[in-house]
Amino acid sequence: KPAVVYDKAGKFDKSFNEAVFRGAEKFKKDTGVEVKEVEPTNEAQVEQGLEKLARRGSSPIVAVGFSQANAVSSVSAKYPDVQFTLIDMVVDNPNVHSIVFKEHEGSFLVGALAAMKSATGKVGFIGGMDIPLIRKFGCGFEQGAKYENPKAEVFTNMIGSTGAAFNNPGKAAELAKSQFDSGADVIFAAAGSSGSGVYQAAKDVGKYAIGVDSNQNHLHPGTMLTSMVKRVDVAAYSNWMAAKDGKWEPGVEALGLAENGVDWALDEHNRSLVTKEMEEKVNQIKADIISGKIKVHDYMSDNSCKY
Amino acid sequence: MKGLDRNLPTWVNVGLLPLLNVVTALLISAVVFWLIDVNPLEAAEILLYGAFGYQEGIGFTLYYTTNFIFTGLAVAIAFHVGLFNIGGEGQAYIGGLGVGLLCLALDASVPGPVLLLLSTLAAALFGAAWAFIPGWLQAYRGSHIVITTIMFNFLASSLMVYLMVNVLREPGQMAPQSRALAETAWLPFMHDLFAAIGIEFERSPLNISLFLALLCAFGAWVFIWKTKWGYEIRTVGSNQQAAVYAGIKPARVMLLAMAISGALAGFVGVNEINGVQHRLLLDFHYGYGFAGIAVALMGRNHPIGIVLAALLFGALYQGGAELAFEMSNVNRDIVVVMQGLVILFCGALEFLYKPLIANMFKEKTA
Amino acid sequence: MTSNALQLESISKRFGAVLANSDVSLSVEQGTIHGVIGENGAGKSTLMSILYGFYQADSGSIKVFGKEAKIHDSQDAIDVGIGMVHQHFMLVDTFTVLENITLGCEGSMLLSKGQAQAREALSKLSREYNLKVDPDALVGELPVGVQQRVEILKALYKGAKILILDEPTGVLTPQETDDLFKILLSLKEQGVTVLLITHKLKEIMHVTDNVSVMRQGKMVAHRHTAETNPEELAELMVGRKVVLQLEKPATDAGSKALTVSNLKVRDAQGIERVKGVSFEVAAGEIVGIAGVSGNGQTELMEALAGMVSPESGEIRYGDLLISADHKVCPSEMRKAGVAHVPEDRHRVGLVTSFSASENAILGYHRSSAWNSKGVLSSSTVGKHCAELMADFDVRPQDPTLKCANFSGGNQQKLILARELDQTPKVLLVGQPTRGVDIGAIEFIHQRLLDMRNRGGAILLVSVELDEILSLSDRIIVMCDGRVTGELAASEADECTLGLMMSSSRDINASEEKE
Amino acid sequence: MIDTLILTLDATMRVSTPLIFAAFAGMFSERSGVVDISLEGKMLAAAFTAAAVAYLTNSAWLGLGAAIMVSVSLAMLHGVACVTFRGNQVVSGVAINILAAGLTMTLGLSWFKQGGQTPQLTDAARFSIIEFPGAEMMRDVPVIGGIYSEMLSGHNIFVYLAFLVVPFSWWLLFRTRFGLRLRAVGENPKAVDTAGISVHRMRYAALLCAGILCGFAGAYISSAQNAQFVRDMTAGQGFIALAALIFGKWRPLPVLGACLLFGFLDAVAVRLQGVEIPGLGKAPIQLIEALPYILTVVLLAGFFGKAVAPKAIGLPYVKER
Ligand SMILES: Nc1ncnc2c1ncn2[C@@H]1O[C@H](COP(=O)(O)OP(=O)(O)OP(=O)(O)O)[C@@H](O)[C@H]1O
Ligand SMILES: Nc1ncnc2c1ncn2[C@@H]1O[C@H](COP(=O)(O)OP(=O)(O)OP(=O)(O)O)[C@@H](O)[C@H]1O
Ligand SMILES: [Mg+2]
Ligand SMILES: [Mg+2]
Repeated sequence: KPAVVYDKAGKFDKSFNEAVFRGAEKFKKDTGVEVKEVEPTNEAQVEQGLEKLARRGSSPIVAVGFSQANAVSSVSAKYPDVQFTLIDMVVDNPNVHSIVFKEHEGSFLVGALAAMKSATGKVGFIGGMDIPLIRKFGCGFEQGAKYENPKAEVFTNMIGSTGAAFNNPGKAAELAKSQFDSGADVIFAAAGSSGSGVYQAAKDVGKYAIGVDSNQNHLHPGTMLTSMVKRVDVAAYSNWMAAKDGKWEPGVEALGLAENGVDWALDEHNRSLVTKEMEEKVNQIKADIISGKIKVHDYMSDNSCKY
Repeated sequence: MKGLDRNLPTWVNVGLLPLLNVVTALLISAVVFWLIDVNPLEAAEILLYGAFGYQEGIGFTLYYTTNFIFTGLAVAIAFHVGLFNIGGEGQAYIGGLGVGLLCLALDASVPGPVLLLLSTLAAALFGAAWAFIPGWLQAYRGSHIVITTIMFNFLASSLMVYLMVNVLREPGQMAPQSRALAETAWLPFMHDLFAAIGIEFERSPLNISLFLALLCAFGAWVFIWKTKWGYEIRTVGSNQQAAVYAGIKPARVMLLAMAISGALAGFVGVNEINGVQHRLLLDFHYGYGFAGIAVALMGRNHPIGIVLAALLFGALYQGGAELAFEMSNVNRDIVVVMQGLVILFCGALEFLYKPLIANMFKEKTA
Repeated sequence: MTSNALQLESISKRFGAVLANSDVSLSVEQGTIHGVIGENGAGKSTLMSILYGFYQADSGSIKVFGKEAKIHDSQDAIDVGIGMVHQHFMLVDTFTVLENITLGCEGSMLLSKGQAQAREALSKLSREYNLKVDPDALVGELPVGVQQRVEILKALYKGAKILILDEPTGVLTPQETDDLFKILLSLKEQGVTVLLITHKLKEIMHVTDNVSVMRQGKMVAHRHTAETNPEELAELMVGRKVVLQLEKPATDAGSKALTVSNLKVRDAQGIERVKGVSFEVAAGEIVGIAGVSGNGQTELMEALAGMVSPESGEIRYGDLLISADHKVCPSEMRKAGVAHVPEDRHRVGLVTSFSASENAILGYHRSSAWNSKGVLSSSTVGKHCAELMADFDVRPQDPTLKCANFSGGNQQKLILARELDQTPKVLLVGQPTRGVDIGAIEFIHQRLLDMRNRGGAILLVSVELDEILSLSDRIIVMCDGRVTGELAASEADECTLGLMMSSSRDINASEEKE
Repeated sequence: MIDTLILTLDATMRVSTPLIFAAFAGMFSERSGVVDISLEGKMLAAAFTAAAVAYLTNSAWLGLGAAIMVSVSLAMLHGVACVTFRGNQVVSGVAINILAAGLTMTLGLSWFKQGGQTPQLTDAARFSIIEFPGAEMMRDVPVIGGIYSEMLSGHNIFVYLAFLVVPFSWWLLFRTRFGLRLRAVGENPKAVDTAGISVHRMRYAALLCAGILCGFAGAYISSAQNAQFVRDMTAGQGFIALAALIFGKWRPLPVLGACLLFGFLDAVAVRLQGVEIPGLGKAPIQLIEALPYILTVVLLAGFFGKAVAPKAIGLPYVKER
C-alpha cells in the first residue's frame, strides 16, 4: 500500500513535489496500484498524515521535502514495521530510506552550458525563496559558469523570502528583465511556479532560460536552452517498485550525476540551440565530475559558496 | 432595507441570526463541493467524523481551537477599544519568535516550569510589542491601523525568514528551522497527562496550552466587563469624547488594548513552539490570525462566543484535513473557501436575515 | 389668496411604541409664513420629515397646491416644489457653494456646462431674495449663518415654492436671526410659502402669519398670529398654565471657588475660540454665561473641565491650578471636587451603548467605592445607580437598561444625578435643560438652586436667556470668545443681554481683517 | 548610469500598472465612502478568470471581459454586504480576499488539474507588446532614444491604459455630474439623499467602477505581464495599492505619484539585490523585500503630511437619523 506525503507547497508546485506526483501517476499506470496521497497545510498535519498512513498500514510512505525530516524521524521510530522514504534529507532510522540529490552537480553542468552559450559572458541565476537549498542550486550554477569561463559574470537574485516567492512569476519576470538588461543572456531559474515568469521573459526578449527539476524544454522551444532535471519522479517510482518487488532497503542514497539522479536535458525542443561541440563539452564535464576530476563544492557543506 | 433598525430579542441577535448565517455559509459550501463533483452530504459526514468522531480527531480539533481562541480574543479586545487589529497573523508569528529565542537561550540552564513561565511571558511580550507599534502609530500619528497591521504581517514574515535562514538555522540543516528545544521547554501533551492518570487517549498535538487559552478567555471576560480597565477600554471604543470627559486618555487605553491584543495573539507561539513543534520554524502561525477575525465576529466579541466559534473553526480545520485525506478529489483549499464563506456570512452579512426575522416578529406581535 | 399651498389630512406615524404623529391635519396658506411649535418630542420634525419624504406616513394624505402628492423620497418632494432647510445642515463641507447648490440638479452630464448656467441662475436668485453668497467659497469655511443661506438658496434653486425650516435659529446670533427673518419676509413677498418650526415664541410672534401647535403627536390648535399671544401659545404647548417661578433665597457670596484669568483656548482645528476671558465664581453663587451658542462657551467649558488644555492664561479652583504648562486631566478635577455636566449629553456626557448603571459611574469609575483591586463590583454599582435614579426620578427606573433607550430628559437627569451625587464644590453645567420637558426643567432648576444654597459654586452656560435670568446671581455675556458684559441678575433683562450678546460682532469683524 | 535609470523607469511602468488600476479602483470605492480592502481579492479572482477564459477561448479580450465580470460581481457582493446590509466594510473585504484565494485554487485545480495554475497562454491568448513606430531605429540615439524605445515603447496595452485611467478618472470624478455626486456621497451622504439622489445607487455605481478597474488589474497580471495564473499571484499588490491610495490622499495625481513611487521602489529593489551597499555589505533580500512595507508604514505615520479621508468613509448609510 504505497503512499506519499507531499510537503506544504502541495503536489502541484511545478517542482519536486510535482515530480513525485508524476512518479506516483506512472506507478499507478504501470502497476495499477493506487498511491495514497496526503497534502498537509501545516506542520501538525505533516506528522498527522504520516502517522495516519502508518497506522493504516501504508508502506512504503514517501515523504517529500526536507521539512518532513522531524516528522519522519519520530513517526518511523513509532512504526518500525513501516517503510519510510524521505526525499531531500537524511534520517538515520533502520526503517528509513533517505534520498538526497546532488543538485550542485547538475547545476554545475547547466552553468557551464550557460557560459558556453552566452555571447556576453554574463549569465544569471534566479532563485525562488532564499533558503539554503536554493542557494545550493545557485552555487553550483555559478561554479559551472566560472569553470567554463573564469571571466563570466554571474548575477544572482532571489525572488523573495517567504514561500510566496515560489508563486510570484511577475516578480520573477521583473528580475529576469533586470538581469537581461544588465547584459545577461542566459538565466537559470530554480523558483518553482515563479520560474514560468523567467521563461516567459526570456522568450519575450529572445534570450535563453534554463528550466529546473523536470524537463521544461517544451515550454518555449527555441528559448529554453536546457533544463537541469532532478529525477525525483524516478527516485520515487523506483522506490515504490522496489518495495513492490520486496527489494526495498533502508539507508542513504545520494543521487548525483553518476547515479543519473540529476542531469541536463537535451531533446528535440532544444536540439537546435546546443551545438555538437557544446554537447560534447558538457558531457566531458559531466564525466569529469563523475570521475572526481572536477570537484563541485556543495553549499550545504559549509553554508557558503566559497570554492 | 427595512427592518435593519429594529431591535430584536437578545436570543435572536446572539443565537438565531448567527446560526442562520453559519447554516447559509455551509449551504453555499455545499454548492462549491457539488461544483467540484463531491457529494456534499458525504463530505459533511467525513468532516464531522474527522473533527469529532475519534480521539485523535478531537485532539486536533481542540489543538486548532486553542490557536483560534487566542487570535479571536486578540481581535475582540482590540475591537472593544474600537480598533481593527488584523495583524494577529504577524503578532502570533513574532510571539512564537519570542518563545523560540528565549527557549533557545535558556533551555539548557533554566528548570522546566520556570522556563515555560518565562517563555509564556516572552510570547506575550513579543506579540504585544508587534501590536504596540501599529497601535502607537494609530493613537499618536493617526495612521490607519488596518493598513499598518497588514504591513506588519508582511514585516513579521520577512524578519522571521531572515532570522531563520541566516541566524537561527541549525547548522547543516536544510530546512530553515532551529535546533530542537530541550524537553524542559515542552508543554505536556494532553495524551500524556491522560496517560499519567491512567486514561488512554490517542496521540495528538493537543497540549495544556488549551487551558491557557480557556484561562485567557475567562480572563478577557473579567477584564473587559468587570474591571475598570475594561470599562475604560469599552468607553473609548464606544465614545471617545465621553472617554475624554471621564478623564480617560484614549491614546493610552488604545495602546493598552493593542498590547493585550498582541500578547493574546502571541500565545499562539506557546501552543505551537512549546506545545507542538518544539523548535522554531517558519510559518507555524499561518492562517490563524486571519481566522481570528472571523472567530471574533462570530463570537460577537464575547469570550464565550469566541470559544464556541473557535471550536467551529477548529472543527472546520481538522474536518477539512480529514476530508482532503479521505477524498482524493477534495483538495485542501476547499477549507479556505469555507472559511471565507463563514467570514462573509457571519461577519459582513451578519444582518442578512435581520429584515426577514424582524418581519416575522412584527407579524407575531401585531 | 386663500388657496392652500399645503394640506395635510390626518397624518399618523408610529415608531415602535411611540406614536410620533397622530391624526395630524394642517393647512398652510400660499404665500404666508406658517409657524409650528410644540414641546420636544411633540412630533414636529417627524411631520416635516414625512413631508420631505424621509419617512412614510402610516396613514393620511398630503395635498400640495391642491393636488394629491405621493412623496416617497426627497426627489418626489423636490418635484412638487417642497424645499427643506434641516436642523443640521445637509452640506458637503469640501464642496464650493455652487457645487453644493447644484448637487442633484447639475443640469448636464458635464459639470462645466451646467455650472455656468447655475451661476447665472444663482446670481439672479441672490438678487431677488437678497441672499448674498460667494458661489466659489468652500462651504466648510463659511460661518453658520451663511451656510444656512446656502441651504435656502439650494432649496430655491431646485424650484421650491414651499420652504420648510426646522429650528433654523438655534445656531444663529441675534444679528443672523434678524437677517434670516428679513430673508423669510422677502421670500414671502415673492410668493414663497414658509413653514417655520421653532421653540421660541418671540420668533413666532415676530414673523409668522399663522401658527399651529403640536402636543404629544397631535395637532392641538391653529391660530392667526395676530390674534394670539405668547402666554396662550405656551399654555397650548404644555397643556397647562406655565409658571416658572423659582424660590431664590439670598445667600452670601462665599470665598472664591473658581478664578479664570485671561484664558485663551483653541479648538481642535487650531482656531482660537476663547480669546482672553477672565471672571470669578464664588461659593454659594450661580454665575450664568449667556451667549449664542458657538461663541466659545463650549471650548471655555471644556477647558474649565480639563478636557482641553488652555492656550494661555490660568484657571484656579482653590489650590488647583490649570494653565498651559500645568495640564490637568478631568479625573484630577473630579478629585478636587469639580463636577461637569457637558452641554452635549449624547456625544460627551454618556456612552449611550452602556447600561444606565455603567453610565452612573462614568468619570468616577476609578472610585474605591466600587473598585477592589481593579475589579468593579457590579452589584455596588447597580445599587448606586438605583439610588441615583430614585433620587432624581429617572424613568424607567431600571439600572440595566441601555442608556440609548432613555428619553433625552431622563438621560439628562441621570447625568445630573451622577455629578451632583458627589457633592462637588464647583459644578460646571452646560445647557442643563436642553431637550427636557417642563416638569423636569422645574426639577433640575430646583436641584441646582439647592446646591447653590448649600454653598456650592455653579457656572451655568445656556442659550436660554430665561433660564439664565431665573437661575443666576450674576450674568456674564460672551460673544465671539470674549466677555462682552457682566452684570448682576437683578439688573439684567433680556433686552440688555440680547444687545450684549451681539455687541462685539462688528468690532471683531474689523479686528480680524487686520 | 542613464541607461540603468531608463531601464529602471521602464520596469517602473510595468510594475506600477496593476497598482494604478487597483488604486484608482479603490479611489472610486472609497471616495464614495466604502472602504475597499478587497482590491487584492478582486484582482486575484480577475487574474484567474482572465487566464482561464483566455486559455479556453484562446482570446485575450474575452479573458479580459470575463475578468471584469467576475471582479464586478465581487464588488457587487461587497456592495450587498456593506451598502445594503450595512455590514462591516473591512470584514467584507477580508472575506472576499479569503474567498478569492480559496476559490481560485479550488476551481483551478478542479478545472485544469495543474495545481491551481492555468495552462500557459499562447501568444494569441495574451496581450502582446506594442512597439512604437521607429522605436528600433531610435534605440541608439543617446538618452532620448532610450526613453522612447525602452521606457515609452514596448509595453502592452494595459500599461498605456493605466496611464489613461488617471486623467479619465480625474475627469470623471471632478468634471462630471457623476463624479460630483460620488464625491458628495463619500463626504456627506445625507446631503446627497436630501438632494433626491439615492445614496445606495451611487455607492453601487462607485463599486462598479472599482470592479471594472480591478478586472483590468487582474487581467494585466495574468494575461499580459505573465502568461498564466499562479496561486496567490497578486502577492499583496492590492494592499500596496491601498496604501498608495491613502498616501496619495485619495486624489488622482498624488495617487498616481504614490503608485509610481511604489513601483519604482520595487524596480529599484530588483536591481538593488546583491548590490554591495557601502558600509553595510550586501543587503539581505528580506530587507529589500520589506522596504515597500516599511516605507508604507513610515509614509502613513504622517511624517509626510496627514491624509484626510472622505468624511463618511466606513460608515453604512442609515437613512433614518
Ligand atoms: N426614528 C425614530 N425611531 C423611533 N422613535 C422616533 C424616531 N424619530 C422620532 N421618534 C419619536 O417620535 C417623537 C417625535 O419626535 P420628533 O423628532 O418629531 O419631535 P420634535 O417635535 O421635532 O422634537 P424636538 O423639539 O426635540 O425637535 C419623539 O418622541 C421620538 O421619541
Ligand atoms: N432612532 C431612534 N430609535 C429608537 N428610539 C429613538 C430614536 N430616536 C429617538 N428615540 C427615542 O425617542 C426619545 C426622544 O428622543 P429625542 O432625540 O427626540 O430626544 P430629545 O428629548 O428631543 O433630546 P435632544 O436633546 O437630543 O433633542 C427617546 O426615548 C429616544 O430613545
Ligand atoms: Mg429632539
Ligand atoms: Mg425636531
